[in-house]
Amino acid sequence: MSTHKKKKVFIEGPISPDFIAESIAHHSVKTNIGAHSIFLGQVRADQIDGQKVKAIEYTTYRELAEDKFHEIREAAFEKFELVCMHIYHSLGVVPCGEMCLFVFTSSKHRKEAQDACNYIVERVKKEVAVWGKEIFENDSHTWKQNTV
Amino acid sequence: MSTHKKKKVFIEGPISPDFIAESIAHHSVKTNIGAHSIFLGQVRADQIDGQKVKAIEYTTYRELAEDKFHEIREAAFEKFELVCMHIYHSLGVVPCGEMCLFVFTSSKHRKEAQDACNYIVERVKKEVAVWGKEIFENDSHTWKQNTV
Amino acid sequence: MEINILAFGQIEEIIGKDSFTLSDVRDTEALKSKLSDLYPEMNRIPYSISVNKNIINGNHTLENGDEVALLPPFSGG
Amino acid sequence: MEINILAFGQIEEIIGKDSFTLSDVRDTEALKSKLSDLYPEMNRIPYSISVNKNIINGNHTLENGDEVALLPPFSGG
Repeated sequence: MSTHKKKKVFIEGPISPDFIAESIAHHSVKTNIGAHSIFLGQVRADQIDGQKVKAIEYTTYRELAEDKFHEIREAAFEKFELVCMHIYHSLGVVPCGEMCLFVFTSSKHRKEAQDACNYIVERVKKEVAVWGKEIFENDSHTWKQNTV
Repeated sequence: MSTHKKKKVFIEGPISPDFIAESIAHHSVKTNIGAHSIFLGQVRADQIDGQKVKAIEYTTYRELAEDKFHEIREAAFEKFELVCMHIYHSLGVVPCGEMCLFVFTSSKHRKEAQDACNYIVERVKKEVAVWGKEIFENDSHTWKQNTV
Repeated sequence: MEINILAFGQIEEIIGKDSFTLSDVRDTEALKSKLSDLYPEMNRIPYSISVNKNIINGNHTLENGDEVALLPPFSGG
Repeated sequence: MEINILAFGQIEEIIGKDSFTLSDVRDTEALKSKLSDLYPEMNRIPYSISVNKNIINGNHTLENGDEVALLPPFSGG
């Protein structure tokens, strides 16, 4: 079943809008694509117990995470009629207002791209061995919790 | 109810990846955003009766379309907890592989942005007075039909 | 009485122009039947009609100066 | 017998290092109870365990040289 190569997912620091633009531009040669669906996770300046988050620092258990990204990728190709799929996640410090997750699915018709994108985001947040440390403006921190 | 200004939706020609990147970059100051959902419609090189589509030319009944875009925008703000929403649609000729529709929703948590994005794309395709003329490589044409 | 008519997309192509005027059409049913006589090809297109930028359902009385648009199925996106 | 242990996120913080070795832990239940004695703070974190990069359910026998990771709840994205 495993027909797709493992791809590079992790990016040091924030994912830039230019990187996203380039990624989109690369798809203009694939003229069987009719619809792209993109999800971007952006670091929020949450207030927690009176402290304001200024950044999140991401760490991972890399081998476990990369295996899981690959598994999610394979499952999405199996489940949805996709032409293309890309997943990028930040490691290290991502300041508020910047991007930490970029999921990009492309298909002939819109529904497949949209459903696949939602499916991947859901699984990435739940199943991938990545941890976010929320760093406050006074340099204290707390551990990010994903709502289930 | 109508609390938001009418916004410019139509763009002459294709929507460029750089325009999309700029649009994303503008949101880094809104640090209450945690999730962006983006839909991009890309012109496909479909084969119809042995002819290959090389571009789509879009025309509109502008006043009717702009009223409808505004109505969809208001309805989406009403229905979903959004921080931001942008809709852009091309007019004129968009070559294969280039973008003709850009829907961009932002919210605190992912589900609202994703649901709103799907909702808007659905309504735009069904309800907005825009017509696509599919131009073939031999310069003949046919009229695009949206699947319902 | 004069009605201003706008034609879009495939209907503009069939009629050969994007706007024209008609007189003596008292309602949208009369307009449709007149267009069907003038342009038989229009019978195969399930178009809608707007009057003064409101899409109408059923029959609608027309008045002097009304802007009536002939709208083939939308195909944006 | 020696088990290589990796600690991540909040658990790394509690233990104060990202890797260490333990001997005389025959299975993951024994490991959990040992960690709970050494680091009582770990009792309030619902962590999972992977053995040689496979997340395990229930108890799992450990062998010399196994790589065991202590995984607090994931919070990527």
